[in-house]
Amino acid sequence: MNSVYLILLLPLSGALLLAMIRSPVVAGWLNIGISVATFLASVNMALIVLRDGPFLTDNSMFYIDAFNVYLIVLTSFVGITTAIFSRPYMRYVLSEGWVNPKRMRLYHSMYQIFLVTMLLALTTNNLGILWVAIEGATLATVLLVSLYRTPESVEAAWKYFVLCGVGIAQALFGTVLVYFAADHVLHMPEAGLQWTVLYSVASQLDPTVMSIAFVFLLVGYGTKVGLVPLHNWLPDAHSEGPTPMSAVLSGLLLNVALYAVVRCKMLVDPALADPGWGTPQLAGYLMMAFGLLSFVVAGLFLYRQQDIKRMFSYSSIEHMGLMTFAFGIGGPLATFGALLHMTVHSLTKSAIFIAVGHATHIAGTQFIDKIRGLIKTQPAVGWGLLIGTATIAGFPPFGVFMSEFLMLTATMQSWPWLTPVLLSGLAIAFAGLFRNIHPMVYGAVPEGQQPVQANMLPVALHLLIVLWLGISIPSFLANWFDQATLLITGSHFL
Amino acid sequence: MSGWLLALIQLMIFVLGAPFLVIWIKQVKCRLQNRRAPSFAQPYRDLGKLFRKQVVLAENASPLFRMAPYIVFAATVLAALTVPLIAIKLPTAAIADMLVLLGFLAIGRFFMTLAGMDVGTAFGGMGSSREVSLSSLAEPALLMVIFTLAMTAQSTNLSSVMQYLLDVGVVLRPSLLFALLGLMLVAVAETGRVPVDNPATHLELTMVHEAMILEYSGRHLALMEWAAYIKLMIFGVLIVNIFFPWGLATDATLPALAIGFAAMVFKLLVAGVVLAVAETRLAKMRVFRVPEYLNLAFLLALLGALSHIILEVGV
Amino acid sequence: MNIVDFSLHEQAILLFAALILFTSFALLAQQRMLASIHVFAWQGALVAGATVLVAIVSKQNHLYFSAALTFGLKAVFLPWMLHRLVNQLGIQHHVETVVRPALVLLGAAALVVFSYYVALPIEKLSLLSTRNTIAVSMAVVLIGMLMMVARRQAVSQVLGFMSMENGLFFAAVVSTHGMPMVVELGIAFDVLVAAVLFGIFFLQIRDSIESLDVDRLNRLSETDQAEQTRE
Amino acid sequence: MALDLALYAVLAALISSAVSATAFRIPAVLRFLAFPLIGVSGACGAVAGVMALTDGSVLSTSLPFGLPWLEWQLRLDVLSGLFVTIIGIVTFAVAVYGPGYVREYEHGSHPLAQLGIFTGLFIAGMFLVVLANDAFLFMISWELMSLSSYFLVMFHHEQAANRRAGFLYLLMAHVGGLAILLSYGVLATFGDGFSFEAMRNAPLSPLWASVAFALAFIGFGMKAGLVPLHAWLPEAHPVAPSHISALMSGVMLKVAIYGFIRMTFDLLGEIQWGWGVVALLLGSVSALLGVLYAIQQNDLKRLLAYSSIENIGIIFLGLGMSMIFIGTGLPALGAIALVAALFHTFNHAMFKSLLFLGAGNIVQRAREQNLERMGGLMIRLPYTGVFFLIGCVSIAALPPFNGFVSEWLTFQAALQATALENGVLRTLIPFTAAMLALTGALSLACFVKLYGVAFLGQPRSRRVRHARRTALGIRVSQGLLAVICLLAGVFPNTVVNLLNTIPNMFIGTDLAAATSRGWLWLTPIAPEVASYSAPLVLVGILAAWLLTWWFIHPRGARGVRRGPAWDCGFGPLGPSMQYTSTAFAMPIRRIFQPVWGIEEKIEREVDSHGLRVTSISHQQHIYDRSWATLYEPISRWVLSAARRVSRLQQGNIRVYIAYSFFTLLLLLWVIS
Repeated sequence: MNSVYLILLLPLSGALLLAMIRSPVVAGWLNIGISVATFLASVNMALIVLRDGPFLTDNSMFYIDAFNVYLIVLTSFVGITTAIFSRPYMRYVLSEGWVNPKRMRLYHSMYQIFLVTMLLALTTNNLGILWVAIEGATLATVLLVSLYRTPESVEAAWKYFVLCGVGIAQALFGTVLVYFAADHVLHMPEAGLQWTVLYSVASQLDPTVMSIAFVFLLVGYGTKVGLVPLHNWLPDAHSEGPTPMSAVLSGLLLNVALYAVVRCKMLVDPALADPGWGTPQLAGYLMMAFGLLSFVVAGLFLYRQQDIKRMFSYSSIEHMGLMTFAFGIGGPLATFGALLHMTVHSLTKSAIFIAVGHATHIAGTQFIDKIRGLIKTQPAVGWGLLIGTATIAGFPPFGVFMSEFLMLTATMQSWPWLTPVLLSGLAIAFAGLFRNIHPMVYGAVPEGQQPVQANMLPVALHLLIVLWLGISIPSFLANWFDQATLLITGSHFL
Repeated sequence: MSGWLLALIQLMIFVLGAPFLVIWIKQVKCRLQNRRAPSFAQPYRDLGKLFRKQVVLAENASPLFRMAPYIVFAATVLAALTVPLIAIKLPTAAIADMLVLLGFLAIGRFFMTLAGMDVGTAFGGMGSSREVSLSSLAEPALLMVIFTLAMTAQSTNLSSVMQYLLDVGVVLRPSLLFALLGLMLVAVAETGRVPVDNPATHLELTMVHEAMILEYSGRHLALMEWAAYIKLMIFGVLIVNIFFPWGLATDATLPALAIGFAAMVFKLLVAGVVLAVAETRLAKMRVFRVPEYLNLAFLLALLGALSHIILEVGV
Repeated sequence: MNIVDFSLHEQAILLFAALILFTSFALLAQQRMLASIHVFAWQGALVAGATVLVAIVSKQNHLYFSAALTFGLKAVFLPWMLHRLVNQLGIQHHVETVVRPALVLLGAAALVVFSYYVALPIEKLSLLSTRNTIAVSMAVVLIGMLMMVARRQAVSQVLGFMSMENGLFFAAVVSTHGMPMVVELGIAFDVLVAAVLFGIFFLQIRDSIESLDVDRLNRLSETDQAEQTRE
Repeated sequence: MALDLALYAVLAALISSAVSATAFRIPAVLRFLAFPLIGVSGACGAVAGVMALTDGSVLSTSLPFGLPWLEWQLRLDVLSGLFVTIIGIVTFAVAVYGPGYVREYEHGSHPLAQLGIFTGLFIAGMFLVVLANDAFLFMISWELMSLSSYFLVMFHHEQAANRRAGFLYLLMAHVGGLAILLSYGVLATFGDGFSFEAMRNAPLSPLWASVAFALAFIGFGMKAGLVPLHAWLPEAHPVAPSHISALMSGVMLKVAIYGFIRMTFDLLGEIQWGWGVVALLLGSVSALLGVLYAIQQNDLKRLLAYSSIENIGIIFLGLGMSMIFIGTGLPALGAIALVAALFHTFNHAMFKSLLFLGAGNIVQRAREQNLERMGGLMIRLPYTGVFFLIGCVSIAALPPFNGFVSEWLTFQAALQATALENGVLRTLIPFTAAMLALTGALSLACFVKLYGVAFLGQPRSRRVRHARRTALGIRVSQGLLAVICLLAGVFPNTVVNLLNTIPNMFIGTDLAAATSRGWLWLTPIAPEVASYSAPLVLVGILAAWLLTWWFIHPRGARGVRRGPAWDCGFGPLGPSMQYTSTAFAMPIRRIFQPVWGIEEKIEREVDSHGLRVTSISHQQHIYDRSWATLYEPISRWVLSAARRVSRLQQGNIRVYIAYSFFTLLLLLWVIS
């Protein structure tokens, strides 16, 4: 049981420690070390879950089931790789004088705090704590977005802060309403927000309140997921913050927010199933609408981007939209695909952002028109970026293709007339990505562009895993996905 | 066995008779134009002389240039081999049906045009270019004619087509009328006669066939010319024997063959007269008027095919 | 049914609700910086008061604690901090001109009606009063957002944001007698940190654009003219 | 056994791509390890395919990869067998050709490893596509094929034009892939399951079947290069290294054909003749336009690429006819058309690869890809000259080579149109046959031009004049393909016998009659209806040739005398006096005027008195009309949509809050 606490305490103490340490070099290494420790802890816990199934801590504070366990492992894993990347990268940033050692300390400790909040949000059994954790993630990252103190970064941070604050406040109101609904079913105030309890009584909750609550929750957490039209903070924050931050934001934060939305949906669906209520699918419909809108609009946004990180943040929105859509469809196939997509997307996207970080380092700018001939300058980076983009664009044999394949088929089965929209969306997004990536990686090298000291291990690692998932899903993972599918949709898939 | 022998005899007639057909046409033309005609032996004399003369090759002529005449001649002879001349039952016709016949002619054209480009003179290139351009229109027309026949006779085998037409006797088929007209137009184009081309001229703006063989001399030239004669005769025979199959020997008995031979000679002479008259009446047209002419031919042939489908076998 | 049929404390709660709603209207209308900070302080105090009332009625002791927390945070700390910042930034006498104030107020009124209409179907599982308080708190939340839309001043945006939080607290307290303790603590902590961060950002924004007018934070734009300016 | 061999072929290709990774350090690895492995793969494939074709049994297995509930299903039946054979043969030829070809890159700046890795993946992908027995594996290997070939196209990515070509290629490949995916989606929905077995038994309503067909037609047609979805093909094929162009043009397009046949004849079940009409029309249009565009090209490889479009058109024409016949209940005739199409598929793979390999050799030896600067290569590259000639003869459909047989069969099938009930169809098919005839004649013109300009006459540039030395492997590979062209042409019965198993599997009938009269005679319908004896034709030609030579050729004296060209007595000849490629195609350009978009610019410079023309410059650019009509509008639309969307992100935070605000209100209003 204490494995959970280990997962949370390790990075927390690490954060405090890092806040003390003055030397950026040591901090960089320590950052990696702590992340590794966290990862080991999470793997240990995953093994426990694998051995004797989901469990609830004695004080019923934390609950680990198939749905969040693999997300926890994923989170801590991406934590490591990004830390590995951020060590040389932040040293470069420091040498460029964009930050001073003091802010480096802030960066490192906030990095760990962020991981804590992510893990807390995933592990907790309490909707309130979930809210607190996600708000905490905002607070932890908002200072990092403005780390460089450029006007743009300050502006981006402010927008990030205010928009997410507003959104998250709505989520809190939703939570209050859920609590209110629960209060009338089970008269035990302390347990009123415990997910396990709520899930057990979900079918008795009042549909009206729950539907209102879900609207607030969806708009609230949806802001964090980056659903159009609540997405505006996302590209700004991604493009202006330090690149490792963008990597974890895209790779982890969005996932966790989506996780929250899905958990809420799991509560709302049984409640709305009540015969007195007209549209039992309400939650699904809302999510589908949001998802589809985000998917298409974000795809179109890709075309006119001038900042490479901005572009990839839009691609994140697009994929988040796709997953939201799939979760909205419900149904085992779609859910399975969406769960898989959460994994592969966060792996691929963080890998891409790492490669992008190196690319911007090589070119000394984030402007797409200024980045040229990467493959000739530094083949590793160029190929990393190219393969990563191909992966995220959904080319087999990478895992993204598999998940998109599943989701498309699911759509084909339940909403055939929506598939053309999805497909054209995919095509548009694909063209948008490549017309920008192409000139960056290929072509002749502009003068004065030098290779840099880059560590492509994380990228290779991520892409290899994604490739592996694309060629065959290991059975235990498939089982977890299946369990999660069972939890979410109430029916097995395999 | 007798069949193969017969085939060889027919081939001989083809090869030896072709120059005669040419000179016959020339004679008639001269009569019509009140000119003194060369003697009937003239083409044979020309060929013989050419065969005796030494060959002069351009320095940069490639091996292909020397092979071409033989290939062209061989292909044309094979084509002739598959055309029933005096008797229908022709084993060689089974080897190669009408489509293959076209194929043979195409081989000849292919290598002749290549040879035309080989030395690298402007004339040769021009001739080849025009030849392929025009034939690319003529060939489909010819093919449509063949289609019409094949669909009528339910066979692409030349001798069975003739057999069929002979058996059914006189039937007024619009399709065959169109086909005949089309075939005549195409034949004129393919054999390079007025108004499409003029074998008697060496004016660079007008010549097509002559331009291609401009660089040839001696036996090579002889073979090319001879092949051209044979080609002319093939088309003549096709026209007369398909559309007027009467007199063709259906069995290999001597009298039948004799009749067949006589009929063939007669028909060819008539055809020659018709051609001569036409050539005298018409003037050579500009090269870029020719496509319109060929489109007409194609149109007729297509009409033939369609009218067959619509009017004759309509369900 | 009618207000006279309500028990006393329900009437009191409704009174509080009305007052809180009034304060957020006042916040929306108030254009002078210091004054609006004071209004906000009052709102916080009212929420705390409501909490105490509920605590008395429902005899849940942890509510006293959370009432204290709310009071300390919303009625004392935040106003004080904003006060200090405003002085520091030298905008205490800043008067913000809202575009079409009448229209905005009308909109706010409409929001009240709207949130009443939304909360209407909830009656079957709670007392009328609770339902109405939910409607009121939803209105407060929405008005807070409206304020953030209407105001160009960073400080007033923060006020709007915090008044949303007040609405949330009020809802939590009156409809469900307060959230579990852990959650309350967590939320309070977040609010605290948020407040501090807001302070930091005021300074950063001021450093970067020499003002707190959020309309001038528009470098990150993707419209055509923005691109022209960039090139 | 056969299936195992095929899998070994895949394995060998993968290994070769793996070992090529080391070429970063030692470039020679490619020559001495990677290409031999590819050769092994090709040989295995060819053997496996022939085995599958001969014993006609259906082998299937599954590999422990893929979806958790569906392993990779593989299956080798006669159809796959044919295509495995094609891929195998060409791959083998390429493997023989490769070492000599890449040697020069070893000193160049291009990373050979990239070439090797993706060549291996490309080949493995193609093999897997034809072996796949479930939609998932099919899509994976399909896209693997596209992606790796894209990286190969981008091998010379310095020129912007090549980058553009690569992008276009990848984009269209992806779009096509999505269409295919969707059509499989339809099948999987009704047959619930991605395995082809499930799809075969899918109870499809005719409407949905047509939907699936349309999607598949778009997807596979895009890959195969059907007009108007062909835009990527003439851009991408010439750009790749030549042995890759050979693989792409010779094999990859065939893989698309395979997908189409598998989808239409196998998975979709009941064939509707309406589909046949679509395929027939688009096929004939592609054939005609393809050759018309080909004949106007001056870039050697571009010309070949367009001619690929033409041949694909012919193949689809045959398939369409077969679908019409089958759909109207005449399976026997359908079988003829199908066999004709398959035969042509095989032939095109052979001679197009042969031509591309030859073109590669020319480009490498003469450093010249523009026909206008070539000439006289026949003497300089004799081997390539001969083999290329054979390629031209075959593709121009002259007897007794293979190209002729397939076109002959197609015509024979078309001639049976009178058997159709439906009058419209009966008139339609002769029409398309006429177009096919036109195409044939034009392709003859096209290849006369190609060969005449490139190989005959005098060299038009210095580099071409000094072209020499062809590596052994390059000669051998071309020779191999040339021999296959000849054999397939001279012994069509063997090929037809092998192909017969395919219609047998799909529609239960075949051309038993075709070869009933022994190896000498090919009689598709009946001896008296139509017969063709390729061996005798060959013998006849040789005999006639030799006899003539024997009669004509003078004994002893009077050989030939070499002298300057006569040229009607004009002055000495210069290379610039020859007919150029543009000039050669001019009459056709005038005849078929409006087909091309032509920009022509003629500049005359006259001397000071304005009397004498001192110089004339003539520029002409032929562009593909499909751009202006189809592609540019689409891209314009997308871009304008993107511009409109970007207003969303206009920078003011209050507006953003307003979005969130109104979204909330809207949703609240919606739910209550």
